[in-house]
Amino acid sequence: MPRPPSPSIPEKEFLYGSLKQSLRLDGRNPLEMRTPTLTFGPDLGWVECAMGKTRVIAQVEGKMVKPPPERPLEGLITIHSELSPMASSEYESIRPSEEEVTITRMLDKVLRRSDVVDKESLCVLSGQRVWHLRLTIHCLADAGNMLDCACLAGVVALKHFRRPEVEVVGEEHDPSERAPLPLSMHHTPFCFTFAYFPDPTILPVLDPSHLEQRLSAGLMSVALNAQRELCVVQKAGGMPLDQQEVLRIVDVAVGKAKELDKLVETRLKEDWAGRTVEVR
Amino acid sequence: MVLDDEDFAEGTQKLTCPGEPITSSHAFMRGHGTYVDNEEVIASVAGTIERVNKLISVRAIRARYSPEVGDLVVGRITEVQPRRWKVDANSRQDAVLMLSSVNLPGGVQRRKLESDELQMRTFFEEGDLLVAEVQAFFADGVMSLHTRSLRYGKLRNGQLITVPPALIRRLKSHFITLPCGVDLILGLNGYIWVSKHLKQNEQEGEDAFDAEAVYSNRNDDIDDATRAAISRVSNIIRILGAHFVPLTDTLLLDAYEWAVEQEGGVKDLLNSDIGDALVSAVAARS
Amino acid sequence: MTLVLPGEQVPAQHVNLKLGPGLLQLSSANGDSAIVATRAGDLNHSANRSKWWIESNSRRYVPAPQESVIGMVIARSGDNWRVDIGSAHMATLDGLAFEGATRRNRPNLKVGSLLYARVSLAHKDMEPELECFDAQTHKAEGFGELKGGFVVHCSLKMCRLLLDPKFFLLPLLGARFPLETATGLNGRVWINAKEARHIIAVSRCIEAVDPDGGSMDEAGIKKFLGTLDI
Amino acid sequence: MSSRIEILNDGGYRSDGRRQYELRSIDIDMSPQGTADGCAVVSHGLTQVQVCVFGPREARKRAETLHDRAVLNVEVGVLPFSAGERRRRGRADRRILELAASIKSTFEPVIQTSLYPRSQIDIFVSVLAQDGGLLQACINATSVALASAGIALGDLVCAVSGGVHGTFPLLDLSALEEGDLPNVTVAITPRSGKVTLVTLETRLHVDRFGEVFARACEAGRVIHTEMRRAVRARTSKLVDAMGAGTKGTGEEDVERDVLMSEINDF
Repeated sequence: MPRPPSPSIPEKEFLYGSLKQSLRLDGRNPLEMRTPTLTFGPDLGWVECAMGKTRVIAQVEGKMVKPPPERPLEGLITIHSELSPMASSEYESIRPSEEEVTITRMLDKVLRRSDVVDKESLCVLSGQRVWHLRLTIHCLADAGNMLDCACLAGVVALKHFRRPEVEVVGEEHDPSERAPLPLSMHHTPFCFTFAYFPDPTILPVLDPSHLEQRLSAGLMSVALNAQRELCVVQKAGGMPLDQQEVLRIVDVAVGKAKELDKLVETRLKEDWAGRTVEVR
Repeated sequence: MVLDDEDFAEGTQKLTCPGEPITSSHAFMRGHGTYVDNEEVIASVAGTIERVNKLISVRAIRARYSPEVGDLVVGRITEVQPRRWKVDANSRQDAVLMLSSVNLPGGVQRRKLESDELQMRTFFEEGDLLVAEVQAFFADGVMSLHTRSLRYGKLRNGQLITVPPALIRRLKSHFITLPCGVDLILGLNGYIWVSKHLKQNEQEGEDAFDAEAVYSNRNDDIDDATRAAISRVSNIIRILGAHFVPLTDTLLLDAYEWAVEQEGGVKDLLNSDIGDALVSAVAARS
Repeated sequence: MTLVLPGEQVPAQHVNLKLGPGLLQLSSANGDSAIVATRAGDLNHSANRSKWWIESNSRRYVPAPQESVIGMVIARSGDNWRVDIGSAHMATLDGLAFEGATRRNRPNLKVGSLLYARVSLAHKDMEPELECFDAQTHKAEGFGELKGGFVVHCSLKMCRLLLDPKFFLLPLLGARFPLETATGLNGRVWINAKEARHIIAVSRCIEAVDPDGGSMDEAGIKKFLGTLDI
Repeated sequence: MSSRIEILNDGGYRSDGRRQYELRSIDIDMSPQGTADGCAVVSHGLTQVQVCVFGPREARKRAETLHDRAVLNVEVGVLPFSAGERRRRGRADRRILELAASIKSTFEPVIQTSLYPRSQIDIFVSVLAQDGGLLQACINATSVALASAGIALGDLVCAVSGGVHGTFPLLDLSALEEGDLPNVTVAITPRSGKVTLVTLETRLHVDRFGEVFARACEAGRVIHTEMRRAVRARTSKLVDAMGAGTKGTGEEDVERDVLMSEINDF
């Protein structure tokens, strides 16, 4: 199957023309992101995140395993991301495309390598039993900016997840009568992607739509938490930017992270309030 | 950097490097190897600055061959396509040799038939080497070759040496015969064909041209002395190429004489000290 | 109007029966034939019950002869253009199928140009072919390159609605500001207006009204237009 | 990870004796390798990367050619014995693919690809030895190799890595420091001073980031001086070699001039 053709000349010219007047095709301001919709599933740790027509499902599950001998005190986290041709015909099932590699690597950096979850708290019995968390991120539809949506889904799923509290009795472990525990998390990173365009007079836009992404001259992603700590900054090539511009984008992301953090916390609280967790 | 006329005084060559501003774009025009940004002419390749009146260009010291109409090139067939061959000629894109631009058996002026299209591989097939002239350019910049001369066509009885294209200057003739019984074809694309000498009448063919010989895939008998001479010339070219010395007929002759004087074996030439000695010797001789 | 599902038998009988999209005649060994639906949708027939078709909505365009479409030039191959019309295969457009085109004087289309064209040949075993003029009169009839403006992608049903002169959307928008549109039956609508914000407004309205998206009604659109800056 | 080695001691020296902003020694070798059109071996201290550039040449896959510019193809290979621990990385390793993708998108806007329509430029990167600063070495080596292949570039691209120890920014990290510190790699185009690449992979406070980022941008200019010197030295060596060869063949030149003027007369 051939890759979908690149946008036509009138589409390209119109997009650049309207961005010059700070107009976006979906009526947003340049630095406004689509408000994410979070839907929680019946199970803890199941989240669907939608930003416009971009949709991602994230799910966390945990099981007990024996830790590898070199790290007897730490739990394990693995991320499985599925980016199939289902999300967009730009993704091929056989060979991972460059976008796919970027997205999976970024998910790994934002959600795993930035120490989101306290791995030591996942240890049940040193050298014998630790929790192995498996985060599956399934991209359903790509209408632009899949990365931010996937990161948000992943981090919210981790926050939503509760692991059973277990007691170790001799060799055996069994779920005790206590309520499941939330994961102990160091911080909550959010990812923000900015697209910039060949014409330097066009200011970068936050959360690019599919067309904007296709016509952009490069992307810059900033992942950070509400405590002003950067986790990942990624601008791999693309059009050169001024130094001040880079720092300005980071500043914008700082503000956005605070807003997004509030939104996520409210949604999680609402969901938790409406949920009765069975205690066996 | 601001250029003055003195900067282009005789004998000095100004070097530049990608991204270096050369001069103002108001006073000068940009040529190859430069671009204009922020009212400045800026070099985009590493090489020497050249100026013709108000035109500033940078000649890259090492680059792929950029063809011009009338250039003689040596190339290798990479693909047989409908009514055309694709030829690798060390350029940005493969060259095209149209079936209508080659001489076919049975008279030079013969019309091309459908049967010719079907047996294109009997003339040239993938991997064959040929010498041709750049005829024209297509709209997309691909060069089109022709072999409509008795001197052009398929190559045999020798070997191919590759040097940077910048080392081949435009000469009066690119077909050189060395007295040691070796023919040289200096393709302007940096491909050099070193082969056994063919006598004049053989080369020109009898009045009608002999298709058997022109499209033959078999080498003639080559005696050991000629083989040694071919190898020696090839090694000399390799050394000169590695030392980035431009090739001319006189230079090659000098070098060959020097190599014979040394009385070493053919392969000894490839020792680096002998190679260095050769280069300094030819430089001194001329 | 009845809703049918794929595989359902349709009571279509007429001496001069004509089947439209979504219907298929199956004949069995004993000579009987049955008309079966191949798509889900509303079953329609003409007043004299001779023509039957199913109205449904989809996004993938299947070319049919004489339909106007909006295509994008993908490549040039010899004298022809290869044009993407959103169907399974690329369409071919003869370089001479334009008003006033001759061997010497061909339209100057670039890769990426948009075209308003008509499907001149659509056969399941062949690549579709397009033309940019009326083959009899050799007049452009409004076909040709579309310059400027913007293209909205919508569902096929939305395109058919937009082509219905009684449909509310375009007159409603046209009353607010002057605009120009070309609707292709392949789910693409080209719009042009003087100002970028007007084009954006039209594009957002089409998305909002699309039965495959917001399916907003006239009252909703009026309210929506009020919130837009036009 | 706890380290017994002090990253920055009280005297202001790093574990390998460098100062805070001191870069490791840079070595750029542009001598030709095999049949490549352009070649460079760049070392930053003990990190060594070789890059070979082929092209612009006929595209291998016709379906992927672009009608208006050249296609870039970057392949990265890491030698199994390049790091302390022998480890074989397959070509499909995500880290390697990401590295290749970063190199490709860094050079795509810098190479004037529109000059070479329908062609392909192949960049083969092999990592010979790693001691930190892998991305920076790959980018610098590619930059020089492209220049030596005579491919038109808007500018050279210069990359430097940096890190933060406590509140002190450090530049050009070695593998030891990279393991312990949040690190940033920045690539700039020195003429415009603009940034083409920034990556940060570990947690770092926003305020600290700004400082190390600015330092790294400055250091990029230092790298640029070195790169320019190497490219110029190579160019002048080749120009001299060509001059030496033509000295004796003055006759040829004269004849050629006559020929040229004849042509001009037409």
